[in-house]
Amino acid sequence: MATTAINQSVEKETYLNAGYGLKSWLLTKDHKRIAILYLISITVFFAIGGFFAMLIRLELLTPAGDLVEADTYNKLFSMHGIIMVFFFLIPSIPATLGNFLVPLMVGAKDLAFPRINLLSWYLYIIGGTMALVAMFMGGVDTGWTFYTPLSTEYVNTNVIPVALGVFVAGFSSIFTGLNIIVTIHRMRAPGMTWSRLPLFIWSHYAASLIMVLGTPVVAITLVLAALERAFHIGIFNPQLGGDPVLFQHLFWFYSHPAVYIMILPSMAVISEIVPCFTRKRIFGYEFVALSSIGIAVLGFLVWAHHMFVAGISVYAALVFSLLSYLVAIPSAVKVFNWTATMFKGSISFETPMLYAFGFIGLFTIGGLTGLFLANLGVDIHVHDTYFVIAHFHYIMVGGAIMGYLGGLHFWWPKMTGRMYPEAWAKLSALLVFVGFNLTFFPQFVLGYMGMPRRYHAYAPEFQVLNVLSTAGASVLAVGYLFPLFYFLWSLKYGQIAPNNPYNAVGLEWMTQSPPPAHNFDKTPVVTWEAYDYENQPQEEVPVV
Amino acid sequence: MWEQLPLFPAQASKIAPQVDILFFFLCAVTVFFSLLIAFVVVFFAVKYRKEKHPHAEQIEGSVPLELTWTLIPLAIAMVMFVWGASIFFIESRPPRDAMEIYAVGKQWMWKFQHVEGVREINTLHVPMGRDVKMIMSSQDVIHDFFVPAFRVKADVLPGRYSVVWFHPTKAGTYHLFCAQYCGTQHSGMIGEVIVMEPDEYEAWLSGGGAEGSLSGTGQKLFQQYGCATCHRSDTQGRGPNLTGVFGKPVLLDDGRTVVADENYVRESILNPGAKVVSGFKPIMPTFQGQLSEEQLIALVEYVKSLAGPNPNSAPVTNRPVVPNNATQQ
Amino acid sequence: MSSDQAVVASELQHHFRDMEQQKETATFGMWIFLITEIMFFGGMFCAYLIYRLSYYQSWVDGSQRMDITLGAINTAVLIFSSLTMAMAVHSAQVGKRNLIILFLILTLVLGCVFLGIKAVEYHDHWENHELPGKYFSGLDKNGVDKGWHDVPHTSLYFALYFAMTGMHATHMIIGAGLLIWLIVAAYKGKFNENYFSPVENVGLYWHFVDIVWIYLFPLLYLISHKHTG
Amino acid sequence: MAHTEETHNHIVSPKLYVGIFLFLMVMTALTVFAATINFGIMNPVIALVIATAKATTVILFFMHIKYSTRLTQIVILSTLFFLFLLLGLTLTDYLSRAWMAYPSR
Ligand code: HEA
Ligand code: HEA
Ligand code: HEC
Ligand code: CUA
Ligand SMILES: [Cu+2]
Repeated sequence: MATTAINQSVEKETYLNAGYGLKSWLLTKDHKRIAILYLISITVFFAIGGFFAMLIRLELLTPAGDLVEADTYNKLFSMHGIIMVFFFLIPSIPATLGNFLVPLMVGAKDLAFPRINLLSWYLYIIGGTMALVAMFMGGVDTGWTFYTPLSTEYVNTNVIPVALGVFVAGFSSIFTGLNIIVTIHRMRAPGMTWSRLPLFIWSHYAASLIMVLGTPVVAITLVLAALERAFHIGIFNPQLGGDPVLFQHLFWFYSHPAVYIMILPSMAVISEIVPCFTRKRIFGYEFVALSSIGIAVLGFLVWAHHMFVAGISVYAALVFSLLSYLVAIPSAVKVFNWTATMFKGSISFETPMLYAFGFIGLFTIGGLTGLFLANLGVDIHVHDTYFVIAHFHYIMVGGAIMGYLGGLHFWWPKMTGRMYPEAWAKLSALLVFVGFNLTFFPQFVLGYMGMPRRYHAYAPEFQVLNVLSTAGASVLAVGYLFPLFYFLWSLKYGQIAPNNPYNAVGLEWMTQSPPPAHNFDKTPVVTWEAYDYENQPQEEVPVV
Repeated sequence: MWEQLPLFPAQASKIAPQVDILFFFLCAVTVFFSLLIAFVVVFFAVKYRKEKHPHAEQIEGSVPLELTWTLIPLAIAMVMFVWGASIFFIESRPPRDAMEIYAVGKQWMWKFQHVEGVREINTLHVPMGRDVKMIMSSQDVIHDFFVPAFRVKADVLPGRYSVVWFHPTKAGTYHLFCAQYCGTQHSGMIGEVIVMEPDEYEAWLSGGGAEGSLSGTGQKLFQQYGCATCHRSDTQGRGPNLTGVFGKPVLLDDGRTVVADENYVRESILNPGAKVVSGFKPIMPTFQGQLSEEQLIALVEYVKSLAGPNPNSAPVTNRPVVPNNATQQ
Repeated sequence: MSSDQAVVASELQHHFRDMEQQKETATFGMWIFLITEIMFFGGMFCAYLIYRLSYYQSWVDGSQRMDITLGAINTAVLIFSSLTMAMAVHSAQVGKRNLIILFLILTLVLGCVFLGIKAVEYHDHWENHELPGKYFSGLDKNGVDKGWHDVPHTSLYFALYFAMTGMHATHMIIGAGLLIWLIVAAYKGKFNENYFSPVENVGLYWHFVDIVWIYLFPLLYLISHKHTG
Repeated sequence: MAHTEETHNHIVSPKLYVGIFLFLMVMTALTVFAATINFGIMNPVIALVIATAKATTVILFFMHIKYSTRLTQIVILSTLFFLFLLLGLTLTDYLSRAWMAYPSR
């Protein structure tokens, strides 16, 4: 790898030095700068959400509810869930890496609607600020699911501002999805056919479909709930004739597909990292590509598996259970294809690849435990216990965040022009993996034993496992703090990154690091297939 | 072994071992696939590491392989589904002769009402070896009746009855949890289920300070609230004679037919205009807001008792019939 | 392609190859946005469907309080405004600036007429306590009992009536704002036969709002009006 | 069929627009008229068929879908598919709740 920038002029023009001052950032229409804005704001939200998580874990160290009041605890997990889902994980990859890379990967100068892209960041900030202000002015204690009639008639916390914050952030998500879809359809470089698109693009396309089709439904649902709370219009209140279960249907119509908004972009990252560090074309390109679309479409058919004990009909439960099993199949296809890609590869173990290994393993466990929950017989027992908590943290923390971190490391040189310190990165990847398993594996056991979730105090026999979990969370927190520090450090002291440090293929690697404001000096013309590692020179490709 | 090492919940109902076997099967599949993938990944990672294998061989993919790893998981998944569904079917259909106990959830306590008249709070006594059916409703928000040792759980909703049933097989004291988040003291909405030998249970019932049977209480309310002025035990009343109504189909004035289950009786009292019996005028006043959940239960039980000696042929389903008869429209 | 570029280079944003691509992209983006709008209203249509099937009697009672005449007039007004909107786009396509402005103003006026009539209807329901949830009452403004069968669920009908028509009216108001913006832009001569995407896209939006009403009208006013028994 | 990008700027004649407008007005009158007659179970069906006819015309002509790309057409159809998923699958719950009124054991 090149270690100096001697061959590049010091004055090299990049999107980073295309303008200076706060205004040049806050009013930018450059997708790369907006990605950086998102990256910073998302990190802030992750830290706040993680802070709440640590308080949750500390409270659960002892069976008695002694650290914080019951109300405080309820606010902690509600705000943890709301922040992590709506303000961290949903925008995490699509709005940072996706924003940065989609135009580069398809060979465009920008996303289709740069102004809407900036608007989406502002909406995110407005929604996030609303939620945060509401949280610090008394918080909200409905759980991230806002179930009625609790949220509309019974709690006396800031439900309306938080719901509206989520509503506004929802539009930010809609606009991101819209932009990505339109860009993929309309802005591809000459020669970039659908079958030549990187799988990153396919997965983002699928996730964007969900954002565009699902988010509006949760938006209107939250509006109705807010109206109900403000004016008691009775749509979901049984005392006024409404049906609280209808709220759950409408909520999960979005929120189940939303879990695929969170995982598909992560799968997108893995599908780039694995071929690069095995030096191989991905195994079964078409199958991986189509499985993304399959997940997105089938994902809309299974929402009521969150409601098996909520009072839905027996027949509906059967239908939704069956469909939930079907949605697992495309995920299986992906896992097997990534594994098969390694066959006869030439494998190296840089940090992104370590995260990819972590993703594959933990996503598999998380996904397979999803099958327990999709199972009617077992879900009756484990519904709303820590088994569910463990399931989704395996996917969302073990899977999605591993993918996010892997992607950040992988494209960090491209985004900032600096290398991260490899040794530190490997150490923190290890810490995250160990800490993660220690935190969440005991929760599977707790769940099957019957410890209900959202419990401020619990029965004494659950303590040992809870202590393990809290210990793990501390390790995990350290593991997450490392990247924060060494990424910041690398901005100043990291090695200057070459244009293509990993000898990866893909248009984003063919422009300089960091890319110039217009991405490519000349519109690229694509004449090769995706993941063409066979014809990839082992040395750095010349700058376009 | 499980007693010393609290890593597994007690098995105290007929369904529990069945759920556990299914659970172990799922665990086996999970362990198998996780290890398979972990093993293959590690194996490739070692065997094809860059130092050993500097030049990757390009392989496009293979349709037979793709089919294999689509169809095998699909087949396994279908086994899981059918197995789970069969257990769910048992769990969803309470046996006809199950004994009935009413439960009311409210923020943040459980109130139980035995048909014989005994009332309990946060503690539930049940006999071993009998089918027990809980008929539950909530006074405020959604709660959830969860007994891990029985492997059963059901949401308790405001505005309607939901049902869960179990068959205790082992005497002892077990946790009762509220599993649906319901506000501040959600984690305090816990209690105990005490499973007793049948004769002990009988002794407990008779010593339990019952103020007359539940249907007896209901009969008093029926007089007190003036129901009896319209509903008489002959055909002269302004309202239908309620004898023998429960559990039977009722013809409504818009031509639909509904079965008179607990939810129907409840709705008839609280919102009489929603389903008007054929041949009658919608003159019955609503009792919404005048009756507590407990009083409602008593009235429902009384109407049930009018249906004859075996009111337990109750046609309530696990997933209750909401005020909804779209199918009949 | 490149001839366009010379004519209207100022309207071509830097990241597009040519006007053709820019226009295609804008229209496609608008359609994707309309998808989200369909799903947005879809949530309420779902609630409507479920409750209508569950509480049919209340839907009969509720819809009999609707003024079909006003509803029909409003439908006509909105369809007419769709025509004028389509004509505005047509005028843009053929580059007739004055006609664009004329038709846009007509559309705006018709939109306001619609909102006005809607306000009259709202006022009437308000006076008669035909309101959602706890504001609902079975008595009309003279205190006469309307003989409703199932009061709690009839209030549900009005909850959905106000939610759906209210959300529709909100979209109309946004649409009116967009029209004003277009009128100003057209007045400044921003649009010509090569560049009229904004007119076209606001047009799409306006027609979409019209389509929502095309469904709301029968669902809320008509289909339960004659009790089917 | 005209589905290529060149024909995107298809200009519809004002005459056609007026024709469409008249058709829509007639349909409106028809549906109001139909509402005065009791067709029983067919009431909603008739009203919705008419509404769909109107909506389709608006989409095809006022919104130029007849002249736009195949892609846009697919987008609209698939959205309707997802809308029906929302309505249909929610219905499976509510419609089948009454089915198991009698336990079989
Ligand atoms: C990114 C997030 C994410 C993802 C991707 C998933 C994926 C899946 N989830 Fe999960 N889930 C959540 C996040 C997620 N979930 C959250 C947040 C909740 C709780 C919400 C709340 O209540 O607060 C939840 C809750 C939840 C429930 C409700 C539990 C309850 O409340 O009782 C169910 C029930 O069916 C479920 C099922 C599934 C299934 C079947 C998948 C599948 O997509 C998984 C598919 C993957 C695999 C199967 C692994 C790979 C396959 C193989 C290695 C091959 C072997 C395969 C076979 C033999 C079939 N999930
Ligand atoms: C993306 C989603 C996401 C993520 C990442 C996490 C991360 C974590 N979660 Fe959470 N969790 C949810 C989504 C998520 N969770 C949801 C949806 C719920 C359900 C809520 C509900 O019931 O309504 C939930 C609930 C939940 C519970 C159950 C609470 C209950 O039911 O009573 C618990 C308990 O252990 C828990 C723990 C943790 C822990 C230890 C982490 C750890 O992984 C967190 C580790 C991270 C950190 C410690 C931050 C590190 C710090 C930095 C990177 C920067 C620091 C910066 C500065 C100091 C400036 N979570
Ligand atoms: C003013 C007279 C009146 C009073 C008081 C009255 N009812 Fe009724 N009730 C009726 C009429 C009339 C009907 C049949 C029409 C209908 O379904 O609304 C009826 C129907 C019922 C039904 C359904 C019967 C069936 O055959 O399906 C039940 C159950 C019932 N009432 C219970 C009660 C109870 C319990 C009370 C007291 C708390 C009560 N009623 C008080 C007049 C009355
Ligand atoms: Cu009651 Cu939780
Ligand atoms: Cu789900």
